[in-house]
Amino acid sequence: MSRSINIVYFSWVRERLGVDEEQFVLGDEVRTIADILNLLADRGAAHADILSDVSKLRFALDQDYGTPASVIGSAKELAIFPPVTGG
Amino acid sequence: MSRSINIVYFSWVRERLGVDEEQFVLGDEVRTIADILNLLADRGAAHADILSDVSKLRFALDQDYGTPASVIGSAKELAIFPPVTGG
Amino acid sequence: MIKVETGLADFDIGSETQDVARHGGGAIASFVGLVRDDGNLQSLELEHYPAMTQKALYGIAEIAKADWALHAVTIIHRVGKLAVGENIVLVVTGSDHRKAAIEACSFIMDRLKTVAPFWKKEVRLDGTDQWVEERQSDIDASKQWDE
Amino acid sequence: MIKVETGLADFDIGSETQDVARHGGGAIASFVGLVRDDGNLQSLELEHYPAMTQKALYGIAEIAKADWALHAVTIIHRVGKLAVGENIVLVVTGSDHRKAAIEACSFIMDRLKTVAPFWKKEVRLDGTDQWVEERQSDIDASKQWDE
Repeated sequence: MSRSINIVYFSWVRERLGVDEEQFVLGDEVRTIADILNLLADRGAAHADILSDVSKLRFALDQDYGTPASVIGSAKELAIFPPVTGG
Repeated sequence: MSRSINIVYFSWVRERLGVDEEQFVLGDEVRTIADILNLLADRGAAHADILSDVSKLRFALDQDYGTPASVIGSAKELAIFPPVTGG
Repeated sequence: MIKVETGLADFDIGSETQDVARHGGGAIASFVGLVRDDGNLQSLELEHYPAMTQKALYGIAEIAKADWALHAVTIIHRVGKLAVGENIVLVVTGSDHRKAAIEACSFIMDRLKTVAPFWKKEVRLDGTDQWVEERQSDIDASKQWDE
Repeated sequence: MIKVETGLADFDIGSETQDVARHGGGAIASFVGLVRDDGNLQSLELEHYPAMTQKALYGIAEIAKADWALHAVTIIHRVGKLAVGENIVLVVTGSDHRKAAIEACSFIMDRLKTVAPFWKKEVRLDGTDQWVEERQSDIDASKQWDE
């Protein structure tokens, strides 16, 4: 049975991708955030460009910070955004 | 010509002396705050008792902190009070 | 008490401070961040990640409350379009001791800057706009509390 | 701007913070000290040395303003009889940077505690009263800024 995860984008990641959120079907080969990033890069030039440099990105799984090595597990939402600048 | 200085007291120094302020005539032999304290001690038992332990007292000459060794100079007001406890 | 709010609505520093004081302690510290006029800025657009914001701010407040024995913490962060001079963020901490209240307030702001999912876009008077980049000084300020 | 006030009148933290913010800078720190309920206290009587108070507080504010490049400083210290829960002291600092605003606020409070000529008498619920003694922690806190 295939699971899916909701991917949400913020700030310039959202603007440059031109999308707030998208669904991603988790195949058996997808274990970590890095695995998702690799597959997302196939969705187009903007995806490939933006997602290639993970040093400029931050990640959260179900609203907790993670890294590219973080295991998706049963997470329902992956957020991808630039370093935060509030306050 | 004799000069005089106004001495003002605060907090428990004021309460235990039973006086807010008093005049003190500065004779030629009076040069420092310590000189004044020595002569003030003659004004009664409360004066002698309270003014004997300068470690418990703070001093200001014309509203600037001084020490027993501070020279009176042309100061018009000497304040004697306990360590401050505002804020 | 821990109170965390996000939204476009402005806050009232006086009443928020009173609320915190009501929970005890004689020392109330607060910090307000405003949209600073740099001569070229028209407004800020504050975006956030609603599902995560509450969790992140609450988490910071809980750590501060435990580590500095606070009676109460309030964090309010505005989002949306904010003109020059408008309030952005308020942190209020209540403690028995002034050092604890002030340090905790400083800690919360430092952590908020590097952890809470807010992003600022600067809209300039000439019509251009630009996302604010993270600053090394903010990263360093946040790290100091780990030592 | 440097504003220093003493008197029985209470202060409004919101309007004082706004006043400071109006002088520029995106970072406003404040501290409020209140009469803390320790279960046995009825009120505090705050005495001061009026001729020296203004000079002492203004001096502290001037040092803080110069050392932390503040845009504005407000110090308000109440005197007279203050019941449990009432405000005693307010310090507000405005700067371009939050670290400067918060540190300066902390410095002003520490110095005020050891230098400004105020004295507190505690009036207990049982009718007794007692002058507050200076605390070593206040002396140490003030000294740290000399290093």
